[in-house]
Amino acid sequence: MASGRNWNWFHRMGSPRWFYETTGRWLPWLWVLTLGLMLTGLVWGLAFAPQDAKQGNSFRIIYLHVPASFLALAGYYLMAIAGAIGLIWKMKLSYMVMKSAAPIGAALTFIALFTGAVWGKPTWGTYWVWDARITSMLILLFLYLGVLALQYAFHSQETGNKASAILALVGTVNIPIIYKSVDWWYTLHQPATIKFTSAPSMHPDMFQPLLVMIVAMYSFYALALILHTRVEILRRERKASWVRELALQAEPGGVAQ
Amino acid sequence: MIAGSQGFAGYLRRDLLLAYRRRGEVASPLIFFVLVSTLIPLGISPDSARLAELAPGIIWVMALLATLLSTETLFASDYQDGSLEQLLISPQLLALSVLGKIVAHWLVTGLPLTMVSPLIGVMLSLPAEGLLPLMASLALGTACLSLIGAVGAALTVSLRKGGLLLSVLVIPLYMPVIIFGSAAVQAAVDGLNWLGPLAVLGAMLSAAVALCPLAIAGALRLVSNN
Amino acid sequence: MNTQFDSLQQFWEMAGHGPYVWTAVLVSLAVLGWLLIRPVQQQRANLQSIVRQSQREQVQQAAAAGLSEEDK
Amino acid sequence: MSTPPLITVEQLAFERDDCNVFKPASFNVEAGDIVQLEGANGAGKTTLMRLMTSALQPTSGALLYKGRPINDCRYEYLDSILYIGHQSGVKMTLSAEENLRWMSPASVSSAEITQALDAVGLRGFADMPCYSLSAGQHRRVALARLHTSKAAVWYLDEPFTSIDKQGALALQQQLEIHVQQGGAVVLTTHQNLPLDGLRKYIVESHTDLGVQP
Repeated sequence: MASGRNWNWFHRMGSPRWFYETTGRWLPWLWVLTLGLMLTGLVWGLAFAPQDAKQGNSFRIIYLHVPASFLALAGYYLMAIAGAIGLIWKMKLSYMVMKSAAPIGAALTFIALFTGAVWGKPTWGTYWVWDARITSMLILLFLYLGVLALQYAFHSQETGNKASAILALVGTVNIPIIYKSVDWWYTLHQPATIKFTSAPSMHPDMFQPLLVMIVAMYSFYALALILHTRVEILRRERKASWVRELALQAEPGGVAQ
Repeated sequence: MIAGSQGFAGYLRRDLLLAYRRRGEVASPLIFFVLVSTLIPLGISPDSARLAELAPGIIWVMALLATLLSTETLFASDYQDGSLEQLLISPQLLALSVLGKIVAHWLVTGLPLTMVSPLIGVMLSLPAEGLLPLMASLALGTACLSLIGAVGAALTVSLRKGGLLLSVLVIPLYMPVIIFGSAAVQAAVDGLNWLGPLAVLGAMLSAAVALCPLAIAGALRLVSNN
Repeated sequence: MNTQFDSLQQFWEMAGHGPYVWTAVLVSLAVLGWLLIRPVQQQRANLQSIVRQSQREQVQQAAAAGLSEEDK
Repeated sequence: MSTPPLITVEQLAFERDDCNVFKPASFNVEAGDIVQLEGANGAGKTTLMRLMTSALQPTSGALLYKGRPINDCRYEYLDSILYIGHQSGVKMTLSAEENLRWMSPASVSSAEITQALDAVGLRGFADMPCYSLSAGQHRRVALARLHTSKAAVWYLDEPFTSIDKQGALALQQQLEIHVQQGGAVVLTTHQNLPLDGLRKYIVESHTDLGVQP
C-alpha cells in the first residue's frame, strides 16, 4: 500500500472542501453549457437534420440513443477508476464520486436501452432483439445495479464503498471480455431476418447535430456527477465547520418555522 | 487427519474434510442439477429433436445455477465461527489459502456436476458427439464459476441475506463463461471444431485463477472491518 | 438551413414515427431531468437540515448557559 | 541503546464511517507484560485488539514490532502472535483433536495435542465432534491452543467467558507461566485478575454519547 506521506498535494486535491468550492464556481457555466448544447442539439437533430432514407424520422432517436450509450459505458470506467483511487489512496472524495456515478450511469444505460427499444419497433418491427450491442447494454445495466445494490447493502458507508469499488474493478476487467464474447455469440447465432446496415459514412448534416449531442451529454454527465457528489459531500461532512458556515450563508433563515 | 500447516494445501484438505462431514449438504447442488434437468422435458416437450436442440444451453444454465447455489456458503461458516479472522492473521499468503478453499469448493461441486453431466445429456437427447465436449467445457467452466462466484461470496459474506444480492453481483460476470461453454457443446453437435471455444474457456480460467484470489483477499480484508 | 417539416402538425406526427420519437425524447428528458433535479432538491434539504441542527445546538447552548448562571 | 519494546502502539486509531471508535491509543507491551484492555461495553476493546493483531488496518497511527513498522515484518509478526477472539474458530463438524491439530503449528506432535487437550480438561472428549460439546468446552478447545502454540504474544479477547472456576484458575496460572518465560499477553476481560505484572490500559470511547450516571 502506498503511503500517503509524499502525496500531500494529491490529498489536498482530494479534499471534499476543495472540490465543493471549486465546482461551486464551475456550476453556473456548466448549467448554461449543458442546457444550451442539449437544446441546440435536440432542436437541430429533431427538426433540422434530414431524415434517414431508409428509417425515416424514427432515426432521430439516435440523437439521444448514441450519446447515452457512450456515457453509460464511459461512466462505468469512470466509476471503477474512482473506486480504485479510493482503495489505493484511501481518498474519501473519490468514493463519493464513485457512489454518485452509479445511479447516473444506471440511468443513462436505461435511456440507451429504452430509446433503442422504441427505435427498434418502427425500424425492425420489434421492440427487443437479442442483438450483441443491446445485450451488452443490458449486462452493463445489471453490472450497475450490482454496484448500487452492494453499496446500500451494508450498514457501514465505508464498507459499502470499498465493497462496491472492488466489484466495479472486477466488472471493469470483465467488461471487455463480456463485450467480446457477446459479440462472438451474436455472430454465431445471428438471425437471418434482421440485418443491421451500419452506414459507414453518415451525412454531415446528420452527423453534426449528433456531435453536438455527444458533447452535450458529456457536459450533462459532468454536471450531474458534480451535483450528486456535492450532495454526498454535504451529507458526509455535515459536522465540519466549513459546511456549517456554508449552510448558514446559503440558508440564513433556516426553515420557515 | 488435517495437517496443521495451513496455506493452500492446508485449506484444501481442511475444506474437503469439512465437506465430507457435511456430505448431505454438499450434495444438494448436485441433486438440484439432476432434479431441475428432469423438469425440462416436462416443461418443454418430450420430443427428442427439440430437446437435443436446447440441451447444450439448458444443461449449462442448470450447472450455472447449481454452482451459484453452493457459492453462497463458501465463506459463510468460516465467517460465523471466527475461522475467517484466523485466516486473515495467518502468516501465509491470503490469496493462496483462499485459492485452496476454492479448489476444494470446485472439487465438491463443479467436478461432481461435470461427472453426472453426460447422464443429463443422454436424458435430454444430447447427441453422443456432444458428451465429451460437455464434460470438458463444464470442467473448465465450473472452475471459472467457482472463482468468480467466490468474489461475490466474499463481498457479501457479512450480510445476513446475501444470497439474492450475490446472484445480482455475479450473474452478469458469469455470462462469458456460459456463452463459450454452451458454444463448445453446440459446435461439437453441429460437427464443428469445438476446441476453439474450449481454449477460450481455458484462457478465462487462467485469468480467473490469477486475478480472482487477489480480489477475494481484498474483499475479505475489508468486510472483516465491520 | 430549413426545418424538415412544413408545419407543427407534421413535426408532431413525423410521418407516422411521431409516437416513437416523442416517447423516446420525453422519457429520456424526464430521466435526465430527474438526474439534475433530485440532487438540487437534496442539496437544499441537506443545507436546511444542517442549519436547523446548528440552530438547535445554539438553543441548547444558550439554555445550558442560562442554567449555569441561575446556579450562581 | 536500549532494545525497543516488543510491541509499540503509537496513536493507533480506527475510524468507522468517519467516527473514531476510541481515543487514539498509545502504549507499549514488553516481554513479561500482561496488559488488560479495560473499558465499557462498546468502547472499542475488541477493535483495538484486532488492530494490534493487524487483522484491521488502522486509520492513523502505527503499530511497531520490536521497533519496526508492522508492514515491514508482517509475516514475522504474524508468526509470533496468537489470537483467540469472541468466536474461537472452532469447527463444529471436526473433533476437538482435529480442531486443535488444525490450529496448531505443523511441528506439534500428536502426543503434544493429546497432552494439551488433557491439560484443558478435555480428556476423553478428544475424538467427539464439537457440535456435541458445550460452549465452555468449545472455549477450552480454543484455549488448548495456548499449550501447543509457540507464539510469544497472546491476544485473548474475553478468554474467561463460559469457563468454569477451575478452568479460569488454570488459565490464570498459564498466563503467569507464559509471561515468566518471557512471553506477553494482551487480554480483555471485566474480571479483576490477581496477577503479578498485570497492567491496565483503559480504552476510552471516542463519542461523548456515553450516559453519565
